[in-house]
Amino acid sequence: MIFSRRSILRATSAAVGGAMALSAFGAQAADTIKIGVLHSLSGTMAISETTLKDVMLMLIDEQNKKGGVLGKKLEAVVVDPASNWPLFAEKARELISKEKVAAVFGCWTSVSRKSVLPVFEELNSILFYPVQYEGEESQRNVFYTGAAPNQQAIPSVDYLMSKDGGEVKRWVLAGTDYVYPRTTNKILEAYLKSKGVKSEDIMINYTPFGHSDWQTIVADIKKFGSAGKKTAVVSTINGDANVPFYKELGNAGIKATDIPVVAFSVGEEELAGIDTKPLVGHLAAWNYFQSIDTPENKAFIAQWKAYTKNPKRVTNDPMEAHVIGFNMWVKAVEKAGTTDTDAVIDAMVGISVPNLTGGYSAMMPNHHITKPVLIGEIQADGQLNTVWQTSGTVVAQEWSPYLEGSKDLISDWRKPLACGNFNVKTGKCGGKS
Amino acid sequence: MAFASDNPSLTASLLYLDGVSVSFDGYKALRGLSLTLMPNEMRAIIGPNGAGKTTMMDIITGKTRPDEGDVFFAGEHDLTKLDEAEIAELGIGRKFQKPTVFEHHTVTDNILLSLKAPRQSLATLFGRTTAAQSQRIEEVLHIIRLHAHGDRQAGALSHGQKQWLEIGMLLAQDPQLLLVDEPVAGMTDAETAQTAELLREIAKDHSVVVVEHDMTFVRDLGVKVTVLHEGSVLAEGPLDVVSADPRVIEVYLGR
Amino acid sequence: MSLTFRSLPILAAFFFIFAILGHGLSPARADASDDIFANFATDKFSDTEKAVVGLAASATPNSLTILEALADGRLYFDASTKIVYFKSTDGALYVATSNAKAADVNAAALKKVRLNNTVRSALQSAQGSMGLLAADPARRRSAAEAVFKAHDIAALPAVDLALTRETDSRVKLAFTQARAAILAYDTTATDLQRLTAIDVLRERADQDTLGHLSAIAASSDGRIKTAAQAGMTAIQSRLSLLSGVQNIWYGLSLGSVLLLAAIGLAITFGVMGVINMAHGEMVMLGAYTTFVVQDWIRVHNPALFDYSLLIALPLAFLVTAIVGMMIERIVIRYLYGRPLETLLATFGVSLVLQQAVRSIFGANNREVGAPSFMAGSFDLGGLAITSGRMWIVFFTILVFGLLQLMLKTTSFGLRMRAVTQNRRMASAMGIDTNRIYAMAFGLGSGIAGIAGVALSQIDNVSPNLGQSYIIDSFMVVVFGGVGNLWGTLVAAFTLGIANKFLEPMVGAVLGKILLLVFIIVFIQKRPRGLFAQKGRAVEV
Amino acid sequence: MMQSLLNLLDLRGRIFLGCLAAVIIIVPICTLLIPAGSMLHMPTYVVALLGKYLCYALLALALDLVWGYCGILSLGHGAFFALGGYAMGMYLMRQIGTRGVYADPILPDFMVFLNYKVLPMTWWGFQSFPYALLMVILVPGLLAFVFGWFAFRSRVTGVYLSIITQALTYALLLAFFRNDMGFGGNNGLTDFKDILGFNVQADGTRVVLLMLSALALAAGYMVARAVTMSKFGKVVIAIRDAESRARFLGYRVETYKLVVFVLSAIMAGIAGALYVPQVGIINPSDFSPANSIEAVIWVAVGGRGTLIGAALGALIVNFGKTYFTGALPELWLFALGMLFVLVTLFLPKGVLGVIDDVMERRRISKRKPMAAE
Repeated sequence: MIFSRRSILRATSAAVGGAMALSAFGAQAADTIKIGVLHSLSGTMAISETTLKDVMLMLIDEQNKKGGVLGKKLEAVVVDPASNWPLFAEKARELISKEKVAAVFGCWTSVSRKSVLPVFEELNSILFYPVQYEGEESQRNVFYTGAAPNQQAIPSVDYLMSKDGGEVKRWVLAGTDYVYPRTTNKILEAYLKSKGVKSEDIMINYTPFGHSDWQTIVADIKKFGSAGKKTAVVSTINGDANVPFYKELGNAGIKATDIPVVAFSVGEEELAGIDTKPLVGHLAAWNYFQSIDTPENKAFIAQWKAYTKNPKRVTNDPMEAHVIGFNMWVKAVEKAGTTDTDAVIDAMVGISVPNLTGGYSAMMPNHHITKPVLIGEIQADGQLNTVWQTSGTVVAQEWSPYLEGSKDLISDWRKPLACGNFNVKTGKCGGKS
Repeated sequence: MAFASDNPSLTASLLYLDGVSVSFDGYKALRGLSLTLMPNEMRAIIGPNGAGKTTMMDIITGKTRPDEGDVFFAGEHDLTKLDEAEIAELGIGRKFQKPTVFEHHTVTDNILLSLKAPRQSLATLFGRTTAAQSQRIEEVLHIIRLHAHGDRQAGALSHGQKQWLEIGMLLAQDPQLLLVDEPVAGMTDAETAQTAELLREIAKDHSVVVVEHDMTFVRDLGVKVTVLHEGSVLAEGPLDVVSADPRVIEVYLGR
Repeated sequence: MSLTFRSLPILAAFFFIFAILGHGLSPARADASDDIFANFATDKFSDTEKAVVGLAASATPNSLTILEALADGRLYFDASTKIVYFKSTDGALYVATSNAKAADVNAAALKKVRLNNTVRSALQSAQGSMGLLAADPARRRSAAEAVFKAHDIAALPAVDLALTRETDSRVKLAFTQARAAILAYDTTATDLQRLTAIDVLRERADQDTLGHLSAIAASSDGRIKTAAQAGMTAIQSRLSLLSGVQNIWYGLSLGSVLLLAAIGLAITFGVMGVINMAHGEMVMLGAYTTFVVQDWIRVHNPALFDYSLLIALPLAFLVTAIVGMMIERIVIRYLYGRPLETLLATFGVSLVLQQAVRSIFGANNREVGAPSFMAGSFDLGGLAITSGRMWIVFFTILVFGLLQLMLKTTSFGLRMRAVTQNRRMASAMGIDTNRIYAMAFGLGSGIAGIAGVALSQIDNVSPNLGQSYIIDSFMVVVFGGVGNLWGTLVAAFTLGIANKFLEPMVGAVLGKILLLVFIIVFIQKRPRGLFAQKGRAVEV
Repeated sequence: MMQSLLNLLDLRGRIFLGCLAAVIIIVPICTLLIPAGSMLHMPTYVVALLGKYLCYALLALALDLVWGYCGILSLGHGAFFALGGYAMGMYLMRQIGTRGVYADPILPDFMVFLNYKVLPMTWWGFQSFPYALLMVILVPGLLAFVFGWFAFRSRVTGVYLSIITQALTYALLLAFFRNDMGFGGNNGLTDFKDILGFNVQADGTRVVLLMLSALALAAGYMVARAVTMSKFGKVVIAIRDAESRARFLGYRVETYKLVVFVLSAIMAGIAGALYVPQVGIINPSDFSPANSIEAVIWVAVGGRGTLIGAALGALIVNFGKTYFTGALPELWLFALGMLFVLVTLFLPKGVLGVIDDVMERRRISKRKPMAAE
């Protein structure tokens, strides 16, 4: 026997001690309702996500001033997944299992959402996802408060093809090489072709994350745009790379009146980091702008500036999505009378709350919300001014009819169907054996 | 270029250098150096700094490739085509100017790693130390007077001890030809004398090339001397003859 | 003759010109303009566009003032009374129709007249065309360019008139080309006229002309079509030749960015042997210094804005040099000779610096504007050159030159080289090696700081700024050969130009992958980089 | 043979293996047998976390083998870890079958989504577990072999080697980001259902995966220990300390380096393969150079060239990360950054080095109690 008894004993006690320490570092308090906030506060995504953490803290604060929910105070549990996708899953698990949160508001990138999805499914909790995304997903435990492609991309192309938008005939689809731009561009390509645009009038270009040298691509766009037909750029370039892109665009003298650029990932937050004077007239499509002139929005902006104690802070679309999502959750919990996950999920569908643009957004059976679509032009002060908007709200098409694989799928989480990807042709719910 | 069989001095020699030149960034370190060493010969090489002594050793051991010239070992192996490990396997051992031992290994392990034994990774991975090897290690440790320090880390040895350990490693390697670069640098007079004795002992059944500045030491060795200057041979012969040569006095020994 | 709606504003602008020429500067009739102004007050883009067209045609003396106000967002209307006002640049409110100071205005009811791109286009061409006879030659030239782009037949008389009066040869050429563009499209012109026009266009040979010719070729036949196509081929071959030169320029520009980012590292890493992972954060600090300077200028002295970068340069150098020296004194000086330990410690430092900046300035991007001399672009013999990038290229070369000069000629440079070559010897010669090391590290960091000032012009100013340059910088230094500043220079430009030639062929991502693989393979061939020092000194 | 293996272990090694054995025995009991609510129950959250730590520990161990013993500072070991992870992830993706959202029996969801018509050749065979396991070993091993073959033969050393390993992982990062590569682009591989028929989310599967990770770590340690204690290991250390001396003694330095490098890469690959089913996602960010540098830091924190120290460092740093990202979400980078600085400045031999020093001092003071003044 090589192991001495003493060494085994010592080893065992060390291991048990370690395990105990791990399981013990979460104590629970039962008199509050905990809400998880899962946004990166460091790493590459901190640029976008930190603001959303602040919004959640403000909303929870505000709700507590109104007396909380179900007579209990809300308590925010903030963690930092550090733009690290496996860490997102780990932190989600920590929030749900250890902190026992009632719901989580969080994620920005598609990959972070994909990373936490199995966790929410396994542990049966609720995630509110506030960012515009590629669609092609509907999960029972997730409520998508951002836009699906048809709530952002397709209307903006429609606008550019209209007389007001300049009757664009030639298209550059430029994006960062990841799922959201790939899918959006696939949908747009199919859509444009269905509108009679020829292949040679569509140029598709992908760049890596954080691409910072745009000289060649901007020159290519300029070249593509000087073929005698009105040209526009549809940009699905991801946050970080936008600043150098727009700086290059401005410096190269491409004006919005020559080749307008419509972006789906550029909002007030991103523009706050750029000198927008050379960019006046370029477009962005969202479901909310800070410049929207409604009493709800004015109140929200005032509240936000007061909360952050910074009169220069801007608001943006994903923030509104969190406002809507949070209010929906409060309403659903009050309707269900409990924070129990299943009851809240059942209560969510059909809930309707005012959005900040003067209408109502409703949670649909596909766990996406109805939204108005707004097209705005960049102003010299970094704001976006609405130049066009849908007359009412648009229902999200989580499964795009323009994609081969998903055109027969629908999602309806109400009983008895209760399926996120029901194939109307085969009559089967995918993903279930 | 001479063919091995045509040249009698080549076939008889253990080490044969002919017209070797090499330059670094335009600086000519060796210019047409020629040198022949017979089996079991000991040779001392002297010369001022920058004469090309270390570069010559680099070329013999495969560390540096010559720009031109022939380098043959035992009349048949073209050393310019082989790398360090192959040359070492042929039987050429080298001691550096600065004592280079494996500082994190014990003295014994340093010798163990140098012993003549298969060098392939598989052999070392699964091979074990035999009794014969252990005995040989003991012998070498005695020769280099480090038998009391076998379990010490080599890094903890004194400078002189490291020099000796390195010579011991050469002994354990048991090469046909030893290249020894300034073996007595930094040694006391007593140590120097002991080292000379040791080298003479080794030279009985090995060929040795010694590079050294210490003239007393060279005199102690009592062997043929080659004087290098600016990358080629300036003079060759017994020390007394060489040290009387005015050119040697001019460039090296001083007036 | 068919007139598209879009050509209206230009046409109107020429009526305006003729009105001025014909009547001298007689007082305008106010009657027609009431309807025009009413169009501004409907809050519909199509009406606003009509108003712009109408205004340009109406020859109201303050048309230009009002169009300018509209372009700057200083034009308002009262939603209930439909009265249109404009604000002068000093903020006073005037009634647009009468040009009189406005009184009793209900400020709350005032709405800004909104613009969209269609209106903006109309506005630009109206404003532009009005400039055909402007006093400023640059203005006339841009007006001619506007006509060239729009090639509207209605503009022909005005262009002809302007051409006869023109004295500036460059503007004259622009008018000639504008005229040619109009005639080349004009199906009513004679074949000879059109062919001559096509020849003029062919001479111009740029991307816009290619667009015109392809449109002409598509819409005509016979000789015209052949001539247009021949012109296209000629221009295309010229352009493809140019694109090679253009790629070299892009490569130089990218290379200078790489060099700027890497040059400080070449000192701290290449010369001192410190694997400084916090180098990128020094670049970031430099960029943030620029932000702080600009922010201060914006609030306190906006007139200085064009000098903001000049002010930021020494400050950024100081700030980062001091931070660098602090890091050296507190951390790195204990780690000399252990390069891998410096990697770990400076990685920790970089995390701390990133988070510090995030805590102080927030996680978002910060706005750093371009001074006017760095904004925009110009054309150099067919090459499109953006001013900002050009200045960065010059600046990089200047920084490199000054650094070389300093290292070669000053006593600090001499001592620094001595210390880095042989510390003990230098110390024995009486050089205070500790001080030299601290200063050298400060120098490397300071150069990273001024690199940050330049990079703030083309990239995000965010806590992550440094991260995006650190890997590339290491590649450049290693590729060039550690310890050799010239190697760094050659490596940066080689990689920059290679990248820009690969990018159009295989795309940006694959291009970068290929370059990385190239570096890996290259290091196999030359294990000590491009400009390795040979000989035994290296081996010791 | 058994005897000789155990002879390799010093006291510290026995404690280390004892701890791992304890994990293997206690975790299943605490998780599966003891009911929830009991003081001794271990929630799956902790199981998942422990499993992840152990995989990192194995990666650290692999890294220590090349860095601590052979002096090769690889700033790209994350690449081998990620490749092993991808190989396992591809197996797991193929297991989803018709349960994917598009219910395609062959193509994974992201391929349907991007209009792939047929399965790319790189994916062939991954439906078979043995094949996937083979790839877990073969792909990182082969890459390490090819890379090492050229790099070591060309005598690329020191920072040059470090930087090109970084270039390697950076190039792979960019390549795997590309959707055209057919590995899921930025989203990577996720939404796994089961492994060998067991649901990856089930508690039982998690516990087994954790036990396997602990076993792999123990086995990795034994192998690394056996290698470093053999004459081969002595040669490797000799190469680290005086490469040219080893060459002049006739050792083929490049072969030795290559063997260690490939072995280490395979260990890293296995760590990655165990990591993926426990974490539930593999994506290109695992190739990012910062991840590899972090792994180097684990080794430094624990103590370079000690094997156990490397594993310990991975556990300490990652536990700290888990704790601080929750407890101090806005300040944890300060804590982590300072930790790295302080460790390099004050614990150059790492945590294990400190323990050694303390023990040494105590032994000396015990031996000579009179020596104290």
